[in-house]
Amino acid sequence: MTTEMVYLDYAASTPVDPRVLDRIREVAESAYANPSSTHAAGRQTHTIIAGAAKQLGGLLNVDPQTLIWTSGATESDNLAISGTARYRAHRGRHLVSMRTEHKAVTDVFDMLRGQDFDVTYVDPGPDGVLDPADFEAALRDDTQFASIMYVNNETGVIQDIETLGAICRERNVLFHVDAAQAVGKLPIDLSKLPVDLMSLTGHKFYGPKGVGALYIVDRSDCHVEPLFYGGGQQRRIRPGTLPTDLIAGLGEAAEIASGLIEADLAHLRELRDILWTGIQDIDGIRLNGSADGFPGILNVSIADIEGESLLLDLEPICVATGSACNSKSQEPSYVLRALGRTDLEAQSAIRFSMGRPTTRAEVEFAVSKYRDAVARLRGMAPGQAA
Amino acid sequence: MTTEMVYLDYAASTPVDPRVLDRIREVAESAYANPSSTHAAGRQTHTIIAGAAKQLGGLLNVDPQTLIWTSGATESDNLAISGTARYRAHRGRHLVSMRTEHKAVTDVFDMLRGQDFDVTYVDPGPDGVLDPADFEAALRDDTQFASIMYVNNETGVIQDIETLGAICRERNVLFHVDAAQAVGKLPIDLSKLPVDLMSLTGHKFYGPKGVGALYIVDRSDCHVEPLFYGGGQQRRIRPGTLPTDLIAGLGEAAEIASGLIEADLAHLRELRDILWTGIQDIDGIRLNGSADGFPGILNVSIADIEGESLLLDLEPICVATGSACNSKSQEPSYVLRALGRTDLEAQSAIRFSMGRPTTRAEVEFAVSKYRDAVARLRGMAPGQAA
Amino acid sequence: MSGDPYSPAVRALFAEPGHVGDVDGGEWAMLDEQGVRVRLSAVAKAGTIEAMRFRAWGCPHLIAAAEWLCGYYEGRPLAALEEFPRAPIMENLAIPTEKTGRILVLEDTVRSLGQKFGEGS
Amino acid sequence: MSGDPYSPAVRALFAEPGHVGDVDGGEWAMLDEQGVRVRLSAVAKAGTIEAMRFRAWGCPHLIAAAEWLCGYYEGRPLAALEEFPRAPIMENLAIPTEKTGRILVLEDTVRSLGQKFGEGS
Ligand SMILES: Cc1ncc(COP(=O)(O)O)c(C=O)c1O
Ligand SMILES: Cc1ncc(COP(=O)(O)O)c(C=O)c1O
Repeated sequence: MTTEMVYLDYAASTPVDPRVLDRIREVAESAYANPSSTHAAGRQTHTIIAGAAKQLGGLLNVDPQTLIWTSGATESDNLAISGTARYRAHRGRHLVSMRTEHKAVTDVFDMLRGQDFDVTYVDPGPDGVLDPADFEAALRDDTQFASIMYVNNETGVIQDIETLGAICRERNVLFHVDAAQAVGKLPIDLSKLPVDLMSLTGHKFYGPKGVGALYIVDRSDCHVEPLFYGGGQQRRIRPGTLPTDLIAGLGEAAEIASGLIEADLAHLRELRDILWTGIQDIDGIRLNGSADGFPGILNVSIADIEGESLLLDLEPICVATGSACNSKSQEPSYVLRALGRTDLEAQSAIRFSMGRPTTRAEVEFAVSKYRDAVARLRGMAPGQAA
Repeated sequence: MTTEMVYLDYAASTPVDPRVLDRIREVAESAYANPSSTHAAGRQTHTIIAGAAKQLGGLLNVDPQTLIWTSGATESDNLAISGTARYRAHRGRHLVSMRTEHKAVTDVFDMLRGQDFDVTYVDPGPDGVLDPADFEAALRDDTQFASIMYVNNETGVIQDIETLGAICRERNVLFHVDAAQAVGKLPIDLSKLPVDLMSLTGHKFYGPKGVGALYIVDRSDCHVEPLFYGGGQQRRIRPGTLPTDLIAGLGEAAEIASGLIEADLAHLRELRDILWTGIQDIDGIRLNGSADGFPGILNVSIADIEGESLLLDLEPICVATGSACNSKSQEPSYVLRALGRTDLEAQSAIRFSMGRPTTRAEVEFAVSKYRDAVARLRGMAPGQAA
Repeated sequence: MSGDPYSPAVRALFAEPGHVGDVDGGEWAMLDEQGVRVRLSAVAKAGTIEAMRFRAWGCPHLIAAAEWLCGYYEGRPLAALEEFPRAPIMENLAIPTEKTGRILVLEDTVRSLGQKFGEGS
Repeated sequence: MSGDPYSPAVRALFAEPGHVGDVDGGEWAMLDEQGVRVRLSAVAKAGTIEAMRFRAWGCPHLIAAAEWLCGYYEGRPLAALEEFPRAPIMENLAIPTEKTGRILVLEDTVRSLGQKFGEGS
């Protein structure tokens, strides 16, 4: 990227930590054998993968054996949701999720709807937070599975996973959490959290792209049907030659994150304060989400501003409108619509997302660019038609 | 790996070309944005991916738009086979494949059998080559899809893809080819070959692990149902954040291979000759496969030798018994069984597989180790029980 | 396949539009349709457009097109307002086809402005 | 979780077995079962096993166990052949449980050898 670019789109993807890049290269150069092979070279790669599982298990405080490697959170979400729904179809065909989930969750549920599953999407409040009472009210006797995300990718809103999970345990409902935006960023202790399946992806916390994991609790009633077949790798749950170097990189990123979560959070809180303090007095501005969400994300709408022009005027700052995964479509964000925003409000939304490398100067620059852009565009607009 | 190790397991996985590693690192460091983002950083990653598609398209002589990125050949095979079978179920429920396919193919067909598809597995001859007449005889009026591999991963046997594909075109049967062991190693011109879908994976031709592709011919009757859902990436056929760096690495590997295929083949032919000449006079030795297969693979069985002890005695040479993807099971290779080998013959099989970096000295060392091991183990064995 | 949704022309016109504002003592027209809002105003002397200004609320393509249009019409006869230079705009600015609707709003605004001059004369 | 299916003991015994062969003038027993083949032979003097040799066709665990066994029995009384040291073998060589069947073949061969000595004496 050119030097003037200011990257404030860490929720879409993070740069890879240089230590992770070093580890990937080291492993790629020295341990390229297939980890399924029994010869010495294969055993070596096998050991590296076991070590990475230990690192990731350490971050989440779980037995490394409960982790299945995937290509990312999209695959993990699909494996968890359609894999469990199909495996447990005999227990009931009702599933529960939330309107503001990522497409990698809602699109799977929509597909299952076409296969005679019954899906209830609960709505969060206007601040994006799901009320556990609303969640509980959606559960039925034939509910077999629920999926609620940890940190929302557009707004940073944090759901009360502990309470929601406890409700599920009581009702014998399997509980999946899409933690793509939470792992490595918030402290997560899976030995205590009542969560049965959890999705994560490397590229959201300074690890490699193209690798993720699914945690599956070690309990006989929790099992998933595979998404694909072949070879015997990973207990047949997810076959295919394991990418040793990427897995080692993901392990490294997990280990680095383990030691930095509190410091990262403090850093992000400071940056978010600078950002929000710098723009909150602008006429017509509105925070999307709750004030105590994940501090790496600040999403704001603004009255009387057209989003696409705002985005272009903010260059060379790289930010998102709506979800990055969805940003090619011109549709207003369905997540913000679910929070009660109008099309116009949703369309003007900018998601600033900050990360470990973000500096105060970058955020201050973003503040001044945002103020300037709003002023310029408003100055250009005609009055309302009579 | 320790310096004494001699790696002759290139069919299981190859080391990554240093130029590919450089490219991956360069891209990971400079273009980490999400390629779905519309901002400048996202557009830059998007451009890199388009460039890699062009490189891979160049290797196969196809429009880059026909390539879908996946996590590897296992996923590509699944996407091609179950994706097509489900999409075209209305055209007929009969599918054809071969007994000696990789598990990433046969396990998908076996799964489809459980979903009311009818699968015929044709058998090759004792040299592993499928007779096109046998293939044609297996096709029925309700056959909608067939899948035949290019180069067999255990024996190196090459199928006559052109003839088989032409038969499929005539009969309006979609034709998928698992080319995991062929791409980057044999000249392939998809603008001429009558192939509708082709699977490939980076780590078999000096590219990265964890990334592969599926070629889907641009014709209205050829379409696949996705394996998973979410986001709008890759025309919804395969969603998930694209791993820009891995894709760039795969593109680089394709470009490097484009210029080296003939030289690589000549090199491998020389090595295979040294190997086969060096051991073919051993009492009871038998070639598994055909003499004119892919020269990077030589698979031999030997009478009166127990395979596991042979493998250990060959250390520090890293070779495979049966398929690497299957090598944790003690089952005799189903591929060799399909070629008519007895359990004992299959169990003694060693697959030597050589690659671009393999030297004559390594192969000569393998010859002497193999001869010594056979002599020592035979010397240890008791006579037949009376 | 650079992926950049904006042509260099759109970027330049959007970044530094020289024709934002209103003219004094001429005619103006405004439309609010298809999620965009455009106001054009112009003064003419002896049947020639002397100055044209715009105000716009909309995407960069619309703003760039409005800016381009003002420069295009200045110095042309009023009669030119009856012929909207759609093809030159679409081509010179490389407007993607999905944005055609917004350019049509601009066209309607120009026509409306032309009518105002017609009525006034 | 090193993934190495062979303990250091198995590797060492398999690589350099000192007891391969046959003894002259003693007793021998051979079994061909479960896909392995073992032949044990031994000479005894005054009720003590003086030398024991093996021949084997099978996996490294079997070969290593046979080698270990010969060393174990040399110097022990013939009566020891009635008590197969299964636990020490499984532990010292870290034999995986799925290979137990092959070790049992070895056990049967030892028992058969003991009977030969019993018949002979
Ligand atoms: C909450 C959430 N879930 C799932 C995903 C999908 O992750 P990936 O692109 O790694 O498959 C993302 C990011 O894209 C996300 O933010
Ligand atoms: C012929 C063949 N098909 C498919 C595969 C699966 O490839 P991957 O492990 O990259 O998913 C392999 C190798 O493992 C193979 O040799």
